[in-house]
Amino acid sequence: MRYPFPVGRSDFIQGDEAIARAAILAGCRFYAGYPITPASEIFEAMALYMPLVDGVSIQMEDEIASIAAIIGASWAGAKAMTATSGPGFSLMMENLGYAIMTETPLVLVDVQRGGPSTGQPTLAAQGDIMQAIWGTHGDHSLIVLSPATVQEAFDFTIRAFNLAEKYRTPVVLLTDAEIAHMRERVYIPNPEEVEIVNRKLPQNEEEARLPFGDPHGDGVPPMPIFGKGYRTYVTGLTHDERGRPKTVDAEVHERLIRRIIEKLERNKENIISYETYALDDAEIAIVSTGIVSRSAVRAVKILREKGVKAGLLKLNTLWPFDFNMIEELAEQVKKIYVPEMNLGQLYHLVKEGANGKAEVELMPKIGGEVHTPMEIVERVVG
Amino acid sequence: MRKEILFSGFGGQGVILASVILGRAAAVYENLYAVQTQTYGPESRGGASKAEVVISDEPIDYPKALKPDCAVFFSQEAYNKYLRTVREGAKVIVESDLVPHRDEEFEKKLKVYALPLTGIAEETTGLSLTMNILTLGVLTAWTEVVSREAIEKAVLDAVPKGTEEINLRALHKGFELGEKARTEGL
Amino acid sequence: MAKEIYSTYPMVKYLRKEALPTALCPGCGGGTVLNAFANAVDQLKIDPKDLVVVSGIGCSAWIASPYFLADTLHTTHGRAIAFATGVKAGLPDKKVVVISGDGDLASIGGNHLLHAARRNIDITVILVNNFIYGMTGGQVAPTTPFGAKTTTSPYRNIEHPLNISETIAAAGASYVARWTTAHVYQLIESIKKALQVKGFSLVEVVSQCPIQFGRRNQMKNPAEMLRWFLKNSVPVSKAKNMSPEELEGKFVIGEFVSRQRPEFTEEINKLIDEVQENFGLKGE
Amino acid sequence: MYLKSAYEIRDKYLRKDMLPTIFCPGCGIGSALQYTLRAIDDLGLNQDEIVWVSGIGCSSRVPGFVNFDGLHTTHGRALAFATGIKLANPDLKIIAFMGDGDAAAIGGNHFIHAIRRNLDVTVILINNFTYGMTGGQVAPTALKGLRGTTAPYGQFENPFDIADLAVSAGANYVARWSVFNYLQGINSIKKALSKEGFTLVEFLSPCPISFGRRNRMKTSPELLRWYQKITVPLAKAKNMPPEELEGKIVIGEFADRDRPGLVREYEAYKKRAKKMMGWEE
Repeated sequence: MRYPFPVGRSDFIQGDEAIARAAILAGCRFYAGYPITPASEIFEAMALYMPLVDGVSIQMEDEIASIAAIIGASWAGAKAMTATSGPGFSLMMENLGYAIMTETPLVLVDVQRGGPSTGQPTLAAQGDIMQAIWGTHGDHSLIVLSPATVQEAFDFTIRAFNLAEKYRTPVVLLTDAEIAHMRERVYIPNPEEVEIVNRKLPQNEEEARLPFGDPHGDGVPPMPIFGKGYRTYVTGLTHDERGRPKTVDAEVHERLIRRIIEKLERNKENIISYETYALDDAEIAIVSTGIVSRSAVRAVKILREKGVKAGLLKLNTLWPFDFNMIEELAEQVKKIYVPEMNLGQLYHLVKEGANGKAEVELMPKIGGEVHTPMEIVERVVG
Repeated sequence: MRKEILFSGFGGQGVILASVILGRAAAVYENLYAVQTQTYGPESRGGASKAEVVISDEPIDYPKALKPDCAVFFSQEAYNKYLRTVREGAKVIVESDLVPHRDEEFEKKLKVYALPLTGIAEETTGLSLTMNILTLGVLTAWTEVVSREAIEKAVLDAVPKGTEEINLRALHKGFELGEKARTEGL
Repeated sequence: MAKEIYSTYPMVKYLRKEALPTALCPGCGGGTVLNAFANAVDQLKIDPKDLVVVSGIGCSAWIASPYFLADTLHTTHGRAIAFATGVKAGLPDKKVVVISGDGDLASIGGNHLLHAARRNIDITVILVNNFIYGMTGGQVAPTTPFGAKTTTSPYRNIEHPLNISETIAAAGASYVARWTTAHVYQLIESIKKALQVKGFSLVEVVSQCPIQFGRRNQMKNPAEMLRWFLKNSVPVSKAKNMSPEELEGKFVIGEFVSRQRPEFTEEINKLIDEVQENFGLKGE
Repeated sequence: MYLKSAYEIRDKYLRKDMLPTIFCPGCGIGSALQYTLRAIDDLGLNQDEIVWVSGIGCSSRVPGFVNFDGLHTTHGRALAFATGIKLANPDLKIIAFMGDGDAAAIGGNHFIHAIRRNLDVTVILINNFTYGMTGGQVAPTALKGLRGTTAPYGQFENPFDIADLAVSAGANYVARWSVFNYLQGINSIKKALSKEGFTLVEFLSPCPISFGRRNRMKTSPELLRWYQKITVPLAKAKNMPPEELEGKIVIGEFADRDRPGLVREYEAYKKRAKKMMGWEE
């Protein structure tokens, strides 16, 4: 297999470009998109690479059609991705729900910019956290990843595909305008170094007959993709294990929705990822995600120099969310600070997790600039 | 080792490209960590333009410049806006023809190398556009933030096919000027 | 220099001076469209207070907004016509004009364009077709000519462009015309007609984007693009006798339809009257 | 033409465990479905290589009843999903079964853009002038004066002519019949399924419950008689002035052409990309 970019060495590229290359290495062979700042560079890279690796890159008439097309492609057997920013992300909510309901593996990249509405197209924000987790209607669960560096944008994209395939679920990669356009050293691995997970396919007729069942007891049914003679019927209506619509049966609805939520919930430990810095003996904790974490690390270093026992918890996944871990942290420290580029979203999750065991304080910042380390430091030392 | 380099000027001078080449030299050819970020003015052409490169031998946390160790000013507007953000003792390169009004008081705290870079580029290659590459040469030889081999390779990666020779000429002229500054202890 | 131009340009009275200069790139066709629109308004002696200008997202959405000194509603991507429908229904006496681009009105907003034409609601749409997404950096549009290069069709476009004027004429509009920025006088006349016609009117303006489109398609300067328009323009009357192959890559210019059809706001008000009459609510 | 018995078609192609269908007595969807299945049967197409796609509405429930791969999607979006399936696996044949509200109102944009791209798909469009499933609201196809729950005093908007729109947007094959024209219907579907690119067969289809009842046509036969009254064959319509055609619906074959389909264009595109990058001669 020939790749349209150098592999097995480091490169100096933008976050958007890193996501495109990672997708190709993860096995993505279908991309549908619509132009939007600051996510267009992902699409442009895909447009350049896809035909060369015998994949498809197509520009749809809007974001609604883009996510629809990748769901179709996923059922036709392809690993598929789309990327957008706030306004397009809002348009995708309808079919994101469809992908959750039909348990369709796909990767959706949302490069966050200032909102609501058209807002600040070129500037970074973290205002889509709640939408990524709760944006589509109805009870549901999905996976949300949040990188802080270009290398993480690359690594998490590969992980996003693997998690999508493993758990038959849409995965949202929540990045932002800052990471999108920042150039950074990234190691692009050789294809053989990349761990690839492929979706479970039915092993026999019985499994194929139950595309929404739980034959392996792990909550994740094998996926009988189209064209293999399984004659699978897929619907966004509430459906039984065979996929037959059962729209007024409370028991079927509850069984289906609970399984979709629980297949992620019970695999939480394998999905949730975080990093800590100087947290072991910390009395002050900072909890952050994405680009802000980089300011937070620096702030912790400065605080430690000043004799303040500060530590950082950097969340790489935003959903599923480990509320227990936050509670344990709250028992250890006196106070938790949550710096984020919005007026309080992650803060609410952290506060719920802390469960009153420690004070939780929001450090909001909006307008497009990342918090500087000193802004965080000054807030902590007063 | 954390080094912060600021490039600034107006759109069309190749400010961003220069910063990308420097970052690339560090990240790809020196195996260092490097981050490049940029901000544009509101207009896509001719507006103010600023780029930052952070280079380090360990993973880089905060990706923006806190107090630049080195700065390049290609316009009066950029000079006025960003000069006072650099740290004391910073090495500063100024395009002297484009920055006629200087803050002599503040410059006393810095090491300033002011040159008519555009004119020198024009003289060297016949193309004033090569000014950004020439400046990279000055910067590399003066500060030794990356090696000359690394910056040379990164320049060759970045410039359009067919312009390699002319750009290398600009770069080498820059090395010469930077070398002079270094040996003179500027 | 800009100040001098403002002081001598007669149409400046229709512009928000504090917002100038416009954010459009040098050589953009958007200025021509703004100028044509201002001239049409001027010649018809329309009081700008009687105008509401609505736009979506993209470079062309910035042609009138915020520069044109009337009520201006700058909306979400693709939805300008849906917003305009509400404005017109609420203010049937005002002239409601949508000025936006091809990607905005015919790609993401294609459905609203179709349905407004079907309803034949009395709004005027000036659709600036530059074959490209200019603002986001030159991606392929549903209007991009077959074979043209863009950032998302780097190996040349394989899709066929949507003939917007022809499609909207079929959908039921009262007035449809297409010109290029090289046909300024005809363009002004068509905008005037469109503003006067009762019902949905569309004026499609083929316009140059030298930066995002021209540069990638061997036409770096705006004049080259205007020459390309002139060389390939074919009047509607002549195009009728040409085969699809002969029309490949041509710009058919002129009026496609100009007709009287029942108009939405009139029909809805008629219906309201009838219903009130029926229920004995009239005059209460 | 010899017609197989309806039972034979039913047993071969329908999912028995899903029957009976949800369709009301007198609904025309069953007829259009039968014509489609007969066309598939006549052409001898492989049941395992066809995917049925649909959106939301009565007609969109069809993929649930037929024993094929099927994707029942969101309202209006079926053709966007179909784009992904077809391009990701070009060996699959796609049939999109859609209603008028689904295809022409909320999905109108996907519809014209799929046509413009010449996506390889056959659309069977059930036009019953109404939203049957949600209780009889007016659709953008409703002729002036027709009633619906959201136009209790009669539709005041102008209607869409879907077939006409598809022709101007560039479809390879476009035909319209009423479900009463069964032979023409089957033949048109066969033609549509045999061509590359975008093909459309529109059926005027009775909805006595949600539509007929509100328009003084309580039964299906009444609706069929009305269709006969308002439909005009294309050959005849050509010589009629617009005034006479007011309130009429033209039936027949409106387009039959052979522009290359999206799949073929994309295959050529991939080759060109590799050539431009020097990967292939």
